[in-house]
Amino acid sequence: MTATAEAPALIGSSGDSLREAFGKALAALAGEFPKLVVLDADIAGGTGVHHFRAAHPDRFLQFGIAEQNMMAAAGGLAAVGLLPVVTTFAVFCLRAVEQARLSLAYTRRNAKIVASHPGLDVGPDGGSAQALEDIAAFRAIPGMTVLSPADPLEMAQATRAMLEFDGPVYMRTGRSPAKRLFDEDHKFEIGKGQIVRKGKDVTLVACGVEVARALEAAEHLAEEKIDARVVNMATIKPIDAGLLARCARETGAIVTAEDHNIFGGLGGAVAEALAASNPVPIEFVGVKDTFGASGEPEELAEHFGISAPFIAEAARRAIARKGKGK
Amino acid sequence: MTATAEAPALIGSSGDSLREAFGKALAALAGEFPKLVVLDADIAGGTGVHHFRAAHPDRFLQFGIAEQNMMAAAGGLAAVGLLPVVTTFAVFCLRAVEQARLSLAYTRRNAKIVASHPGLDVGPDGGSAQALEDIAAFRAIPGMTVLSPADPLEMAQATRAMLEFDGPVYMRTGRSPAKRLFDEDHKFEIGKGQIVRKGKDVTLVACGVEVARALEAAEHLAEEKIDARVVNMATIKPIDAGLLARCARETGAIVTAEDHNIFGGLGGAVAEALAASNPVPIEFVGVKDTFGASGEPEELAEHFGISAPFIAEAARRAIARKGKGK
Amino acid sequence: MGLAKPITAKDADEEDKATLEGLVADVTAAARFTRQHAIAAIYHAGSGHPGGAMSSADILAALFGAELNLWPDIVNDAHRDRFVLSKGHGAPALYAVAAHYGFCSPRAALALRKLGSPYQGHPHVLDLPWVETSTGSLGQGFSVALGMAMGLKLQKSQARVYTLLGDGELQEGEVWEAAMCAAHHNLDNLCAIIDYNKLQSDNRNDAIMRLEPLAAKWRAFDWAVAEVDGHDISELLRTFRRAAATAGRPSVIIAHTVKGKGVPYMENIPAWHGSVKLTREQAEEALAALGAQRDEIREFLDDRNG
Amino acid sequence: MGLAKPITAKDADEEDKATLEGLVADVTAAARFTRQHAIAAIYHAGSGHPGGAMSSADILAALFGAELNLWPDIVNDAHRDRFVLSKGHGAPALYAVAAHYGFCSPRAALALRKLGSPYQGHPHVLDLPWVETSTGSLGQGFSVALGMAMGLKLQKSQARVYTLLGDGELQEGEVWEAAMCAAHHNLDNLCAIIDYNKLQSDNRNDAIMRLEPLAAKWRAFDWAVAEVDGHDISELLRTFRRAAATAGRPSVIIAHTVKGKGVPYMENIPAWHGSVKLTREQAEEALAALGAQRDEIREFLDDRNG
Ligand SMILES: Cc1ncc(C[n+]2csc(CCOP(=O)(O)OP(=O)(O)O)c2C)c(N)n1
Ligand SMILES: Cc1ncc(C[n+]2csc(CCOP(=O)(O)OP(=O)(O)O)c2C)c(N)n1
Ligand SMILES: [Mg+2]
Ligand SMILES: [Mg+2]
Repeated sequence: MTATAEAPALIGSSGDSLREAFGKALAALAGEFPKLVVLDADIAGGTGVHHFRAAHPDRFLQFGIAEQNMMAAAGGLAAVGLLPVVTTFAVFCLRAVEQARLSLAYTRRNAKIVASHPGLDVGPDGGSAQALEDIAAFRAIPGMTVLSPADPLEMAQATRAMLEFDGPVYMRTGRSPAKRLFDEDHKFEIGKGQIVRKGKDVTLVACGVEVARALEAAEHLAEEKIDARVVNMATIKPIDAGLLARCARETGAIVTAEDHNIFGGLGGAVAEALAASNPVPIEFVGVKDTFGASGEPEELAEHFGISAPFIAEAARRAIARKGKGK
Repeated sequence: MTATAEAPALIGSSGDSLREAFGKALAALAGEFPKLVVLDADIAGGTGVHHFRAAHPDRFLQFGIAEQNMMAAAGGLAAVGLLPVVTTFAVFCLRAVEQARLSLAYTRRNAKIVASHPGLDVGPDGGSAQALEDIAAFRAIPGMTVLSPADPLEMAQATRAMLEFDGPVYMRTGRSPAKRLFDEDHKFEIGKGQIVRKGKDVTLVACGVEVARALEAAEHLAEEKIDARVVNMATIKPIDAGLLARCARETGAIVTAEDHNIFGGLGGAVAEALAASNPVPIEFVGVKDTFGASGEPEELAEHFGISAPFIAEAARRAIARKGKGK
Repeated sequence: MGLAKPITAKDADEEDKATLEGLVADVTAAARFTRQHAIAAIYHAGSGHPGGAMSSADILAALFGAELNLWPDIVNDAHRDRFVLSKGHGAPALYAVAAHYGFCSPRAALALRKLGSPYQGHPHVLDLPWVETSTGSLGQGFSVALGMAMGLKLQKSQARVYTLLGDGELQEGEVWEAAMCAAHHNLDNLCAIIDYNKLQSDNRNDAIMRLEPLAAKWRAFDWAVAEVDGHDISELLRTFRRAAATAGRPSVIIAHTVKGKGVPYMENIPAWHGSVKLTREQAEEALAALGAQRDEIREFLDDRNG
Repeated sequence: MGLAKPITAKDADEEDKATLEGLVADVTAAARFTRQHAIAAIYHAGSGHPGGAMSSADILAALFGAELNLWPDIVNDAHRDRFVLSKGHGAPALYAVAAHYGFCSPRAALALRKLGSPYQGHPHVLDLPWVETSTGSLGQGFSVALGMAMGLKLQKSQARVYTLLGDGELQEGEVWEAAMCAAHHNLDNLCAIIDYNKLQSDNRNDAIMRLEPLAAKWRAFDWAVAEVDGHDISELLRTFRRAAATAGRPSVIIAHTVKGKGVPYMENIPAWHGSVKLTREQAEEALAALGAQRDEIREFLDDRNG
């Protein structure tokens, strides 16, 4: 037998990636949401919506490699009563920011944007493909809800919640295999952060793939008798300001962790929320205003300083600054 | 004589608007920067670059109403050694975020983006035209410098500084007549904030058209014996973290003011910088995650809560929170 | 759905010639009102885009007066025809034609571009029930219209979607994305009209970014193409009907127009694109040229905002 | 500038037939190496886009081997010809052809997609001196190439700009913005080549978003159009020369190709677009089909990364 007979192996689309979890959840929810239609720009296999297409070809809308038109057309689909879910890579969502702004947000359409391949998690495709700006760009759009769930189970829940929610939503999935963090009694709710590990010395606030790394960092810190709380901030906008205020009061120091530029993303949202309530020292873990590069996600996390040891180190710095006004 | 003979009056392009100051400065600098070329997408009269075109038609490049191509083409012009300045309205820069990201920033091109018509300052064109997201979106792009000068004189200086600077820059101008704030010995420098009014009770950090309003607010506050410092933060990225830390230490409370969404813009940059050094209470003045509307800029500033009285009120709130951890 | 309009061009082929003539007269009057009202609104606003409002008035009047299955009491009907003003800066003409056909009060619609008024500088769907989507950023309205057409087909609606684009707008790549997509999906319920006034914001299309051969572009993107005189109402009406009868492909109507049409001092002058401030004298001269009587002019222009 | 290349297709018309035949043989060998090297690099990387690398190998070899005034010692010369791989996911083929022509070490260029290696998944200008701009987001490279052509003209350079686009890439509106702009500005120093392999990421163009009539589209956008067999080297070389001689208009060469060309099990199969992981067996079979000898195959595939 020759190699010919073998199908090529798709990379990274293991059953455990956030995008796969999203794609499968979407397909499963089609019956419950009869108005749901899914928009693709020629990367269904990449975003996970090939599962939806297989199940509901008639509700799968192909726009070709044309993200601007796809984004604005979603506004038209919503206008006539459908429930459109726009899917592409996070970096190509940046190509249609103004379309999302005007034709989805300004018009307050019930339309969803789901972006796979965010951040360094993209891996070998390299820096050009690794969106480190999308949370900032979409968070700044008035009325846009921004989500970044952390594990496959939560992703499935968030997919449902997003469809139940009335209004424009931007949700990040992820390319690489994602750790299972939560069990069946986990309950995702838009607008709510969750304490996924108790602790009193510092709070690690993370989203997406960084939640697993924050939990890992907390383990390291525990060995040093540092008791780190971990918050899964799966909704970045509206941010759970109440929970943040409580964590600031109770732990006195915060670390944010995200697979995104340190400017304008989760860290920015947390800093804004706390400055307006309980200013405490915050340390930001994220990509430090540089672009990414090719490599494996874990290597890149290490190289660009967003892996668990960096979160732990940031926690030590934040704790050291406590009560010093510095 | 009939009305026929009269030329139509262009609205808002008084000699005192930031866009006019920019356009005139650019034309004046053409001799000194022989590689300078100016890119337009059919709104030269709106952005102020008609002045440059009149003086240097051969270095004025028309791209038609096609902002994506214009933005990326600037990368090509820079690649062959020219110094391109891309001009359009701020809201249409949002249409080319990904082009600015890849073809200008990732490639580290010496190219400039100058955006007129930002924020509520746009006035009667209405909400669709009023960009409240641009600072956030461009600030998140790695390596992108972000400027928002405050008065015509500073705009002229910033135009020169931007051309002298090596690397991608995003600069906001403004549509409406702008107050003269500074005299000839004012000196703009990229990366430096400036204390434009002394004070010790609170620091009002503003950019663009909000600097005039912050100064006005400081006057109001002075009547109540509140001594407000005003910082003109004309460089939003890289933010002058040193000055912010000093102001936080010296005045203990901060108010940010910007003609932009409260999320991700100047307020976000200041909150991030201070959380990482001297956490103090910050109050944010900006558009509260809604879109704008048609109206005159001053009316809109009042309506959406970014006029001087709102800055003054925010200052009172910030002061009240001082030292209370709240 | 019970969508039945007293007399529309849709029936005109079967109706006698007199009916068609009556319809043309009716639409002509609507177009005249549209131009007058738009000028008055821009005068009161102190800014706005008159040139492209004048060039599109006949097209808008023909659409609202005879082609669209859309009238004030069915603006929420799922099966109404949709109209999207993709060249959103033409808002004053849209508001005016809507006022003429009873979608809103002509008097209210003079409060253009004022804070608190729903008549924003560019149409906003959340402000006015008969505005189908918000526009102002060129290119997007066309994509939104495409999405509507696609969605209506999916839902097996007979409703049609019409959208008006500027010629300068065709320089936006998004337009060609949408053009390719509409043809690929055989959206024969979508009809685009180009207000081909040969001018854009700053100058002639030819000087800014040439569009010709324009019909060839649309043909190569696989659309059914018609070229008409955009100021000839009966030709417009006939062409809309032909477009509606075209199966399997979207239709584009390239309507040759004159920017500033009807206001002699504006005609073909790029500077009247916008955002211009009209003096009282200019507004009066424009209204007079547009056939308004003395008292009508006063009625239009006398201060109504305080 | 002293840009003189030993033998190029540019001279071929004046040279005797034997020289041209020699050139074709040379380029054919380069294309073979390009395919082999790209396969090996994708094998080592564990991911990458083989289909579009195979389809474009002959075009790239013809450009680098005979058409471009660009060779390793002049990569910083202001008047060199520029090449932009707008379909940036074709990077492995670009790296391979560059390695063949001495721009970099063939061995180093096998370190595709590895952290610390300049051979990123998509070409990056800051990593490699002979990469003219960073690509990967479809449509942008074409605009950047246009900017280069415009800037070179402004500076009175004779240099030409070449860019290779995918067919699926033509669905991006930015491509049509750039097409309109290049024609408007009469950029006859710009030559676009379409790797018309009829497939894109997910399926055939026809199934995703049909492009036909493709030549008519480019003609309507006022480009000089040629259609060629993208695997016929001498036809490619002749067509490049004709394009270079076209005055007043940019040229587009629609090169009909086969996605996966040369690797039988990949040919015309969408799933081999990317990002695929090649097994050792698949890589060996591909290399053998591409004419590599046993020892060459081992040389290419044996582990070199630790
Ligand atoms: C995306 C975008 N870019 C720029 C503008 C600014 N603008 C408003 S109108 C206009 C000219 C439009 O010309 P055309 O489409 O021919 O309209 P018309 O002549 O019918 O008024 C421009 C450039 C815009 N509204 N949208
Ligand atoms: C703007 C943008 N959208 C989507 C993608 C994802 N993508 C990478 S390759 C590809 C298919 C490209 O097809 P084609 O241009 O025909 O390339 P080829 O067949 O030559 O490989 C897609 C959709 C991208 N790189 N850029
Ligand atoms: Mg026009
Ligand atoms: Mg292809």
